[in-house]
Amino acid sequence: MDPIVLFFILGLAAGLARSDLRLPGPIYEFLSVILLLAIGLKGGVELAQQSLAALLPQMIAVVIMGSLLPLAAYPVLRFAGRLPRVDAAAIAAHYGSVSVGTYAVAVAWLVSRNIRYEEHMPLLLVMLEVPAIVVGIMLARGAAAGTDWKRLGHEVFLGKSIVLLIGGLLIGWAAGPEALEPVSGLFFGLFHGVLALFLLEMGLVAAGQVGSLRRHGLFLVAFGVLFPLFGAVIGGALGLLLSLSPGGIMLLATLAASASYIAVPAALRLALPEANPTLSLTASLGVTFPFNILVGIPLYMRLADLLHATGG
Amino acid sequence: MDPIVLFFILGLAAGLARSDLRLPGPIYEFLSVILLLAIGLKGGVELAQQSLAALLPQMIAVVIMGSLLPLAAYPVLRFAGRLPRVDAAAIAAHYGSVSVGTYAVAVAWLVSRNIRYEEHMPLLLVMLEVPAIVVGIMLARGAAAGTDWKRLGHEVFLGKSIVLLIGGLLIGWAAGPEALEPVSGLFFGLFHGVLALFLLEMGLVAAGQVGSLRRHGLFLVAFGVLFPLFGAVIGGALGLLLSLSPGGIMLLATLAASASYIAVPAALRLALPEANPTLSLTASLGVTFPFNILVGIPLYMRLADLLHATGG
Amino acid sequence: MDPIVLFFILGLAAGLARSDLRLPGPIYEFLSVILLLAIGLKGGVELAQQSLAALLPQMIAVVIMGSLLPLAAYPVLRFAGRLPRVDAAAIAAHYGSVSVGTYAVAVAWLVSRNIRYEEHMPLLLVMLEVPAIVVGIMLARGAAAGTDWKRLGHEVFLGKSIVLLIGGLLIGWAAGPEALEPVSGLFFGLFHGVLALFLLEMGLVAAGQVGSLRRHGLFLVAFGVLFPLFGAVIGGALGLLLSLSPGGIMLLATLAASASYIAVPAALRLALPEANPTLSLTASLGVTFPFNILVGIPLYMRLADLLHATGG
Amino acid sequence: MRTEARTLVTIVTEAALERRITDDIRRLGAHGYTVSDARGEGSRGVRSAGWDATSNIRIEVVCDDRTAEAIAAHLRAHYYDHYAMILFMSEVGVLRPEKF
Amino acid sequence: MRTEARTLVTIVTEAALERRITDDIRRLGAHGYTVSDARGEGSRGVRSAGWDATSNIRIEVVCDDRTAEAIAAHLRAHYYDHYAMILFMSEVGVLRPEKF
Amino acid sequence: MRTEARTLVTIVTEAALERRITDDIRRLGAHGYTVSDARGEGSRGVRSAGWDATSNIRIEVVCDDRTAEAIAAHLRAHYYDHYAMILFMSEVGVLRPEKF
Ligand SMILES: Nc1ncnc2c1ncn2[C@@H]1O[C@H](COP(=O)(O)O)[C@@H](O)[C@H]1O
Ligand SMILES: Nc1ncnc2c1ncn2[C@@H]1O[C@H](COP(=O)(O)O)[C@@H](O)[C@H]1O
Ligand SMILES: Nc1ncnc2c1ncn2[C@@H]1O[C@H](COP(=O)(O)O)[C@@H](O)[C@H]1O
Ligand code: NA
Ligand code: NA
Ligand code: NA
Repeated sequence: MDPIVLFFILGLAAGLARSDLRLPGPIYEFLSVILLLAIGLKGGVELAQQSLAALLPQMIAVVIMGSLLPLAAYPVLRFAGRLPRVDAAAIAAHYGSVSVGTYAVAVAWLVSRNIRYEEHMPLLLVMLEVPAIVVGIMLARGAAAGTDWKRLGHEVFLGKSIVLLIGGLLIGWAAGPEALEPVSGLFFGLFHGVLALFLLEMGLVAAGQVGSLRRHGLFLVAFGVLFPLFGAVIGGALGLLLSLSPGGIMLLATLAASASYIAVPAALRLALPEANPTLSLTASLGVTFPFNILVGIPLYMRLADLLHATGG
Repeated sequence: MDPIVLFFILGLAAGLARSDLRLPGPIYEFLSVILLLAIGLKGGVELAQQSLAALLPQMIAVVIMGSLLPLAAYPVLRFAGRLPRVDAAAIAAHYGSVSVGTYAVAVAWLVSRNIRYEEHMPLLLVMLEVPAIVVGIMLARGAAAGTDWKRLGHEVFLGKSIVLLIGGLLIGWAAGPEALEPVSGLFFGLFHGVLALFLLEMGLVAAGQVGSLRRHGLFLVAFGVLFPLFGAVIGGALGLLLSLSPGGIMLLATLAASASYIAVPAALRLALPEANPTLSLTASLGVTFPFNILVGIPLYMRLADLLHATGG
Repeated sequence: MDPIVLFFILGLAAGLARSDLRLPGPIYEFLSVILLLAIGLKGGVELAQQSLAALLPQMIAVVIMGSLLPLAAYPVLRFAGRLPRVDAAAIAAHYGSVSVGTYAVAVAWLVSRNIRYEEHMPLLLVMLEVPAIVVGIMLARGAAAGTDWKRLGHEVFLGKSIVLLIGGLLIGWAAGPEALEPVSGLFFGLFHGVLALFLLEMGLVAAGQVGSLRRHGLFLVAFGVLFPLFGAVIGGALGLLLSLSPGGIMLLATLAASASYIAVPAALRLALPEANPTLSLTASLGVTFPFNILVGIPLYMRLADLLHATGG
Repeated sequence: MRTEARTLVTIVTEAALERRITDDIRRLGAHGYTVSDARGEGSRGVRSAGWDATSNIRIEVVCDDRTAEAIAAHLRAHYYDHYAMILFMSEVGVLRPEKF
Repeated sequence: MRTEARTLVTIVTEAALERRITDDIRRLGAHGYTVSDARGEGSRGVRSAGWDATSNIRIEVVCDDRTAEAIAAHLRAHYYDHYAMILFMSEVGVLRPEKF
Repeated sequence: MRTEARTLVTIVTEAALERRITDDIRRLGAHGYTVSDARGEGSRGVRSAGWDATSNIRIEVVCDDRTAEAIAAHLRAHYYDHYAMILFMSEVGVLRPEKF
């Protein structure tokens, strides 16, 4: 197991034992700003060396995947889970979108094993953030109903995480690898350490979800484990279809398997206020995030190798 | 354009678009503590290798420049700008003093182009911080009037930025380059990354000035662009007179062209409460700072090369 | 003098001069989280290469030392110092336990001089944190009295500093040196810089103790200087007995000489509320901490060399 | 010294609503507001401010009676059902009644 | 709009007590509380919040009269003598009396 | 429980004034004060606390009537004209009147 994952476990254990350890809110913000920018920069640098046109098919493909995943999740939540319509739609949106933290752990996992992957992945990550939000809202409201899409668009695209990811992409793309050299000490040299502290905090936060996990019962746990596995297969298959390397397939599988806990909750809190945020956060942060980083990532690598062997 | 400047533009764009991106106050403090100490340390290390006596003429020269610049700015502000006496004096003080952020960007610009400069520059930077404050207050009050200079002196010299700059200088000077090696990871290795985040925040802050820019009209914009050009010529000429290298001439031009937005506002808020702080911050942070880092710095390098060629 | 100690002096001077310099609370937390984890990780990595059984004698020996030191301090405080029972007991607990900040400065001192030491020291540091707390409470209350040991145990062992130290030890031990490589940028590369900022803040805090120092008089100063010297001799002798290297002897002397100002105050505030926290913090943070890092550490090295020469 | 009576409205709610609610407050006629960060517990569980989703803010508005009622009515209509939120009012004295 | 009267209890005390006191408050029957960070000065000296040992918190509880009295009595009995602490109460109006 | 009436003075102003005003408050006879960080908006525009120059603080003082008046008068005389500042007062009940 990667040491950064051990930091998550430390946080989880400390939180469950009701330790008074906690990272102050401003530090959480600081760490997440660095992570989001770093991921964006890394992807942007790669974009500078590729033609965007060549990537367009991939971008369109993941947008379609991000739109369809919530449609697959919704009926399960609504009918197997007997959740109210708006809650089913909200959770579906979380699972159609992606978790940047999970992505970062997966990249760290690959890097520490010297497994190559397509470095423009952050671009696909960004493309996956938003579509599921739109689909989720339409599932909850019907396409017709009165969502103020303009205001929502503003709040989503100008939300912190998207601005930093896209900003990082653009800066990386405009500057290129050499010009970024001077800032690489902070954004790349410290990346794993910052991620470790971020995971420590996420462990503490996830521990706080356990109470509601108990209240909201087994269904959420089952969904939070099984849907990612389904997502991973879809994502992996798409990766194969797009002729990605095994590392790239694994990352796309991980993205599909991951559930948002930053951008989507923030957007839906404003766009679907009647959805219970505890349900979606319990599932995405209390179940799926730990599952993915503790168990899922190595699994998705095996899946990717398998797919690649089959497909190649 | 340097990538760190792109971070400023990202902040500016996010702020203008009313994104909810913001760095928490404690993080802003953290970044500025690191920058100020780092600049001080770097200068101090250099001082350890020079005799202070040899630098005395330069120090005296810049103190004189820092005292005269507000005297040049004041009549423009008072008569061309028709500003009330106390506001004209306050703005003049800002422009006579210096901006550490601008200095840092200029140094980064030189470093990334491998242009040499006099490493004791931070000493001159410190010498330039204070005289303009004194002159500005005397312009507002008259030499006779009842300023509590003792209290003011305490508040200025013990203000955060001066303490950290001078503290860094002294530590660097006492320790020397080798002893600083162990702390260089934080203060030098991360310098550009920290500066990038600082500029991101400054972009957000500058975006907040746009409203008052509109209110306070064209004069401030014109002054905020033209006076720095005048300052740069003065600073550059002084650099030539002091036989600085082209890089050093450029830095002195940049210092003269820059306007304080940390030390001077803090001091004047207490010493000249009747001055409207919005006016000076709009000019220095909303106009001059962006102008200098986006347009000014390369210009001042050309000026420096020109002067050096003429003078040499 | 080490440059990191100069940062302490800068903080102290700024604080005494009533500068408005201060590090925000969240930054203090951030720095201390990094330091505690880094120290733990470093020790843990070493543990991975040793058998815990071989270290057991050392661990038991330091626990005994940590339990006896407060018993030595208590009568001095109670009878020479004429302090109320509960205050004498509380201060004794502080001096039986250890200061992580002092330890970090001592390690930096050794590293910058290329002096080898036993890298598993953090394990002994952890073992020394707690016993003195228990002894102190029993000195204040009598063994019989109604301390809620279960609740106290929870609050002590799940206090921030112990969780991070032990968590770091476990992660380092589980991961081993190579797996920690990716996070070493943050935890090891920045260690000295982070320590420097931490000391800056500690200097500011220590400056705030001067008022109470004046009020509580000479006895605390004398105790805060002399008891560490006594402790250093005990710790050094124990180090010799345990056949440590000179560097190790010096560190154990420093640990014994140091007085806690994080874990013990936090625990006693809840367990011995009637003890005056100002007294113990004035002594440990206002006197002993500065004494140790300014004067003590080089002294303890000489002591260690002397002991080693005698013993070897 | 003569002080005049105004109403202090205090709102504790989710940090995500900061911009929306301060926009509302201004639109409803208040001349200002003050915001600080908070954490807490209520009917919607513990909000411990460890990260965005569980942070609270505490908003204070000094205003006249009518504005206070408008703010309270507006928040009740638009936010009470779906957001972690409390609101309470009290009477305070101010020196410059024209300011509030 | 009809508001009903409740009591606002405000406590300023040492940050180290946060968990203990919020546990107490809930146990004594309050339905919620709000906490924010603070610094200050009082009979136990300056508490400047530079680090753990000198940080304050500010706790607010809106509750009925009886609960307020219970909280005040409990804190007086258990904490006044040994901790930096102040407590004051005032009357506030709320819209949903059943919530507090 | 018997509480006695005191005055709670609340001040919201620029962070740069923290030391000056807390010095003033003590000099005018208050036995303590509590400060927390804030942001806000008022007649002098938005103060969003992104950095030093736009940060607010919120100061609370519990004191007797006379001290409250002295503080209000002092602040009005020395700061109202030139600084972003509001001040309001309310009556609170305390258990230990001798403390305030
Ligand atoms: N009785 C109360 N007293 C003080 N603050 C409260 C109370 N109830 C709720 N709060 C605060 O208001 C927020 C939202 O409350 P609720 O909607 O009840 O979850 C909580 O997170 C607390 O910060
Ligand atoms: N008169 C007062 N007004 C406002 N806050 C106070 C007052 N006295 C004390 N405090 C706050 O309560 C804390 C503890 O007070 P004390 O127990 O008097 O030291 C102080 O650190 C202040 O934050
Ligand atoms: N009506 C109000 N209600 C609450 N806070 C206010 C109000 N007006 C101003 N403030 C606060 O007081 C600060 C200074 O106000 P002003 O002097 O009006 O700019 C603002 O930044 C707000 O934080
Ligand atoms: Na997904
Ligand atoms: Na200038
Ligand atoms: Na000790």
